[in-house]
Amino acid sequence: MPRKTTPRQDLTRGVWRENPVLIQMLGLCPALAVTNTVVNAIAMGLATFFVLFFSSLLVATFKRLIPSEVRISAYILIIATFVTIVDMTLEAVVPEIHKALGAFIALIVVNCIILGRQEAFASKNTVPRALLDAVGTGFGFIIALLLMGGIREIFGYGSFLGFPLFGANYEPWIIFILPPGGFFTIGFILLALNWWQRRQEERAKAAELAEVAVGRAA
Amino acid sequence: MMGNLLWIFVSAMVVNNFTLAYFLGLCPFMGVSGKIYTALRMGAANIFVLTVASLCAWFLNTVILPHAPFLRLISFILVIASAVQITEMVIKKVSPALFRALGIYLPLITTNCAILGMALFQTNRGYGFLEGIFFAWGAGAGLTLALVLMASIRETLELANVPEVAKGNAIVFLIAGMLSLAFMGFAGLLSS
Amino acid sequence: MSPRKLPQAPQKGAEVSAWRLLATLGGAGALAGFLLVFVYQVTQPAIQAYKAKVLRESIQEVLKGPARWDTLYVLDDALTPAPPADANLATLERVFLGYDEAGDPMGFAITGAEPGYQDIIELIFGYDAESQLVLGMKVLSMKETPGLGDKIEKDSAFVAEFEGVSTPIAGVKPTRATGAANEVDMISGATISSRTVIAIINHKLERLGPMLQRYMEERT
Amino acid sequence: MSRPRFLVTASPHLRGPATTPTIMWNVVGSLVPIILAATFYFGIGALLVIGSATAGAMLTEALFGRKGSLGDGSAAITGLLLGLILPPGFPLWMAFIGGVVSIAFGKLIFGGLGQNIFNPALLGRAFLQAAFPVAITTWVEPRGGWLTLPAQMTSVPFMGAGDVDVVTSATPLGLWKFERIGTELWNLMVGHIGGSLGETSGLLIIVCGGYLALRNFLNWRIPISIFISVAVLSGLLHLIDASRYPSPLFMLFSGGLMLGAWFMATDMVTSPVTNKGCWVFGAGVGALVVIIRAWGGMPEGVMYAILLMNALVPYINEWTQPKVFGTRLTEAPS
Amino acid sequence: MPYKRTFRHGVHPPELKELTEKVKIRRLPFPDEVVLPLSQHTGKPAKPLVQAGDRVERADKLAEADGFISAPVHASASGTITAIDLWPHPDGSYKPAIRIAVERYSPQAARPRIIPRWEGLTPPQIVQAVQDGGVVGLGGAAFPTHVKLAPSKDVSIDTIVINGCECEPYLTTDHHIMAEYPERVHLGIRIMARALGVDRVMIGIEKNKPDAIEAIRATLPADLNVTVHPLTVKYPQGAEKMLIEALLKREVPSGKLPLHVGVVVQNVGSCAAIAEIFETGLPLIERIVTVTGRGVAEPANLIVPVGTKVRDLIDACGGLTEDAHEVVFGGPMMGAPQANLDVPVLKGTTGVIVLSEAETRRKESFACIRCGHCLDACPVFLNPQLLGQMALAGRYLETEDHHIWDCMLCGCCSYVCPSNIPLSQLFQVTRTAIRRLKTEAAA
Repeated sequence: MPRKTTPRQDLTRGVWRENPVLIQMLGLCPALAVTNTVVNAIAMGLATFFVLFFSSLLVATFKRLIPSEVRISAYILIIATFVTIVDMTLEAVVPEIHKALGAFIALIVVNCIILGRQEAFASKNTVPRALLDAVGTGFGFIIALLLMGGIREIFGYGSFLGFPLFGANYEPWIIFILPPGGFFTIGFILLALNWWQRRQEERAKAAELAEVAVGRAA
Repeated sequence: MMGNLLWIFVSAMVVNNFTLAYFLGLCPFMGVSGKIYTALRMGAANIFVLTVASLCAWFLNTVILPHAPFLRLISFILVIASAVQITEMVIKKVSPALFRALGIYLPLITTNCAILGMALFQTNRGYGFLEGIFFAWGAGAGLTLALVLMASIRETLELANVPEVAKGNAIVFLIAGMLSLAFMGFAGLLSS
Repeated sequence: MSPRKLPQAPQKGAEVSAWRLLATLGGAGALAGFLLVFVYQVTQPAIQAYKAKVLRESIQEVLKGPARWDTLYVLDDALTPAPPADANLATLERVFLGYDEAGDPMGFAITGAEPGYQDIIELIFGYDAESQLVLGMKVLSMKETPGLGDKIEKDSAFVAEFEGVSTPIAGVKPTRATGAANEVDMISGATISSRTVIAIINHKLERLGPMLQRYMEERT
Repeated sequence: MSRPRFLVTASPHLRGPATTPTIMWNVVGSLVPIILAATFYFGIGALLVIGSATAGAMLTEALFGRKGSLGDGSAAITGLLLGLILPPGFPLWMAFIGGVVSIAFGKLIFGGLGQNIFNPALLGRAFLQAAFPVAITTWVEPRGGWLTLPAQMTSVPFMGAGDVDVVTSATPLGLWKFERIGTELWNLMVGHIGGSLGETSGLLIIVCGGYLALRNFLNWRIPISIFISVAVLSGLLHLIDASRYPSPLFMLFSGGLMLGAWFMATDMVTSPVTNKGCWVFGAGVGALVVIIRAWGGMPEGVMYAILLMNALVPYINEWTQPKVFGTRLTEAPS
Repeated sequence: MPYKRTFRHGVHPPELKELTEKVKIRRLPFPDEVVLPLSQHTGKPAKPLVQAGDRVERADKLAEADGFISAPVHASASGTITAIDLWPHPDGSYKPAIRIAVERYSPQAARPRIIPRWEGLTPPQIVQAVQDGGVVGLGGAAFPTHVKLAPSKDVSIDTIVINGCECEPYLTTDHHIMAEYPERVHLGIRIMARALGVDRVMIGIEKNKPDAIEAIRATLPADLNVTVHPLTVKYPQGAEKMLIEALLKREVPSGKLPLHVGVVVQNVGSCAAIAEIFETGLPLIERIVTVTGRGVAEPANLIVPVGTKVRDLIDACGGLTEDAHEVVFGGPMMGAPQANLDVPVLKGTTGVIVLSEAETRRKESFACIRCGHCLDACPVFLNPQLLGQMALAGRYLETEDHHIWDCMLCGCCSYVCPSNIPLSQLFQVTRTAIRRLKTEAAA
């Protein structure tokens, strides 16, 4: 059974608290492979967003028509169609970015985020809620990619969105735009998240203790 | 020719390792790399599916797709998935032991980005039949290598006192980065 | 939309007829096919135009602005402008012969690819079969180390070295250059990448050189 | 009772003489002659590079390591070794970053001393190699006096040197790989060559490493099996095509092989625990060195060879578990 | 000899035997009280036959063996039993013990008894006599000796190995038995050979006891096939399995006993004790103990009645020095530390070592640096490094797959560990934990 959530939660859930990449560890392949510049990250994020949005729309609309025996095949068919559309559109409109992203656009098909949202949410919820969820998850994905792309471009090129930040003499840390840098960056982000989360927990604990102490004193 | 095939194999295996340089097949890499035993099996299943996928992709590329390139993605996905399904059934009949060893991994792998990625790269590079097979084997060997290395490291780390903040996925990613760094040593292998 | 009216998950147990399964997938497939063909039709011209533009620009660059060019196909160790109808054009190796305003041939533009430091380096170069000089070189795609190997594309000094260098090319360290006509200074720290560029050109010419020469001779 | 309390501890009540700090500080001590040699060949700049790498390593250990872990000397070793495998004239801030990365991600992230998988110094070097490929492959020719510092060495942190005109030299391996120019063996042995700070004098390294081996502070099987493996493999290649593959002696004494074999591969934490495993490990390192040097993109491969074998160590340990007494073949009673 | 007589691995701790090496055995005066725990041997404790208030003569049987793997306990001095209650035991616990207030000015003579002529006894009779004499392994393990002399019918014994290695540092007990009473050792051998029906006897002695080797060689009986084998000085040369490997190149299978490779191993002290039964008719009521260490004023080799308190031993050796810090029963490698000077000397107590503060100063413990020294030291070829890490991680049951039960707790790994990880202690803890986990699982 779907959880009882408000539409607001549907929208915001995927953005941070259940961020598909950073928390759920889904869609790692594009998150690491094409985030060496912010532009690539945004392009990939938008492409995925598009596919997720329309797939959710279709799946939620036709959910009653799709028998459960063939639902996965049907989802994949729908997703693959939109991915191909995105692929061709990007190639026609922004060929440079298409070249940079390469086969990874086509690989959106197997991005677990999209299939996962169809299976877990869109196929069980109304169209508007499915769309809210898709928007939230899609934004979460874009945010994660931006975070990765931002860190990697700032260190690796000394620029953001192509604008140099530190002057011409900056010594770029090329490792950040190489594959190891991808792994390191997400590792750093997870380290930071862990650290932050533990600090929150400790604070909550301290607050609770303080409350108890006050209660006793009273 | 042989030199070329060797380069394709070595390049896919170590120089441009699917997992450590292309980030393909990360889900099993993160998920199934806890134990050496499972990692080995997962790797073997990967090699198998990659070979099937390479054959399918080659077949589709030569027979159907020149006429309808826009169907590439859809047909790749569907045909590879069905081919794996069929071979799975055949294996089940022919060798139940092999099925038990690899069976549970096959459905997991079919929709893995490494498989589709391999098929797409093979297409983009215009590999022929043999080249495709060698590419698939190289990719599979590379995936297995990465999986197995990761698994043995993780087994060792179970006895180490990794700091709390690094536990879980963070340390796995950092180690993957270190492996990726070490694999950079293979850069330029066998080139000119 | 009231939250009470929760949609039902697809019912289990009730046997769904095979026809319905097929119809569903067939319907989805038809819809997908329709969408795809439509988008394909819309985008294809732009994609083709871009590809042609890239090719045109690179030929322009390596042949120093030819007025027009012919596409020649390599077939049975010879160049031919018109391969037989049953040949698969997509798989045939091509070279381009550029002409100047006056209609005189300026040289061939030839593409080649070989593994470099990280991955395959693909480039196009201009070549004058008569003088056996390289006219220019342009890297089409590569994944070499940023800041080091990617100088083969981005370092204009290195690219300029290929203008008018005689073949076969020899790569040398700048400190050991002797000034010979076939010398190209390699990028320090990116020896493998530089070497691959040189190797691609040399290997291509080793094989195609005689054909090109023969073609030019036969033409006159 | 004359003494009310006696110490009660578990047996054994005697302990061997070697302690971890003894081992570590002995390694540090044995590195001193090599550091002095580097200073002799490359000037005061060598000391500065090694010093800033060590400072980065020790500072990180002091800040984030367990309390008192600075005293075990392992951070000092990492820093010194990292410094020794950097090129002379390497920007100091980069060397410092390398030290930080070595300790933070080479060691502390795994839980500190004894837990890491990869040799921290080599990991730091590999990081620097990937991050600053140009700076780390610039082998500055020591010129001017003993006290002169190359300009890019003192560049502002996070900034490149700009267009500083440096006279670069080539390493023997680079000369061979890219130009097929050999180097005289004697020069290789005494260290009269270009290269990283600590890779100069092969003979000196053998002496310093040999001292540690004699005191059982390193497992001699590792360097020996590396030498055997490199000599055999490169010897075979040399026999096949002497114009393409250099002689085994050249292979042994060039680049970081000596330093790597004696001081990096033998890092106790990241090498196998079993003696059989050490043989396998060394042979693997040797084979990878030859493969990378002969067919790889880089002239030198010792660092990557060791790192790759480090990754295999958990496996090697598992394969080469000692066979427990009483499970081997037993002679039947007559 | 081309074959180097030793085993593989092991360690070379400082021998430290010079303190008592040259000191002749002397007899300790009877103390005021002796305490005889009922459990002085491996196996079931003995059952007391006496009550508080009873008067006993020296060598009277106080408690009888409870089953086959058990040994009786005899009075080591004449006097009055004051109590049978709990008393500090050298293993650290309190165990039932018979306390005798020793009579002053008593002649301490045993009751007259018939001394059996061993030549006329059948092997089972010899075994019975040995059990009645309360003889246990005097090398430390205190395994009832007669059990070894009566192997089951399905194994065939072809060699008796006499253990004169005394590989533990400091101890010189066996050394002096061999050097001062070689004939007695030979008589013991003769009796055992008869009991077992075996004619090949090999005596293994570490090379650092040349006078013992000389004495034993000089008295070799001509009619027996007894050979003396000087062995490389290495710890734990005196461990049964290691000794068999060194002498016979046979390997005792994992989880099996020397019997299974056709060998019976006896300590030289046990040989002498057996001989004494048939020489004087006295059971095992006194033994030779090395009291030594930097914490003792005048280290000595003493003949002491079993049950003498450590305090009396130390007093007889001039008392403790200023920096005495740790009292250990047995050798420093495997011995048990004592918190209390009232613990009695048992039949299996080979020595009392008082270590000085400098020797025992615990060094700081560091993380394992995987140096592998412990693997090189372990005489049974375990991987103490891995076992230690597993134990520290609390993964006790997994250690069974890595042969934790083959560990002899010889302490070699702890000795060499540069990081001072208490490996053998960890293994002891692990075994206890495994036993507990298994009992819990069974319950």
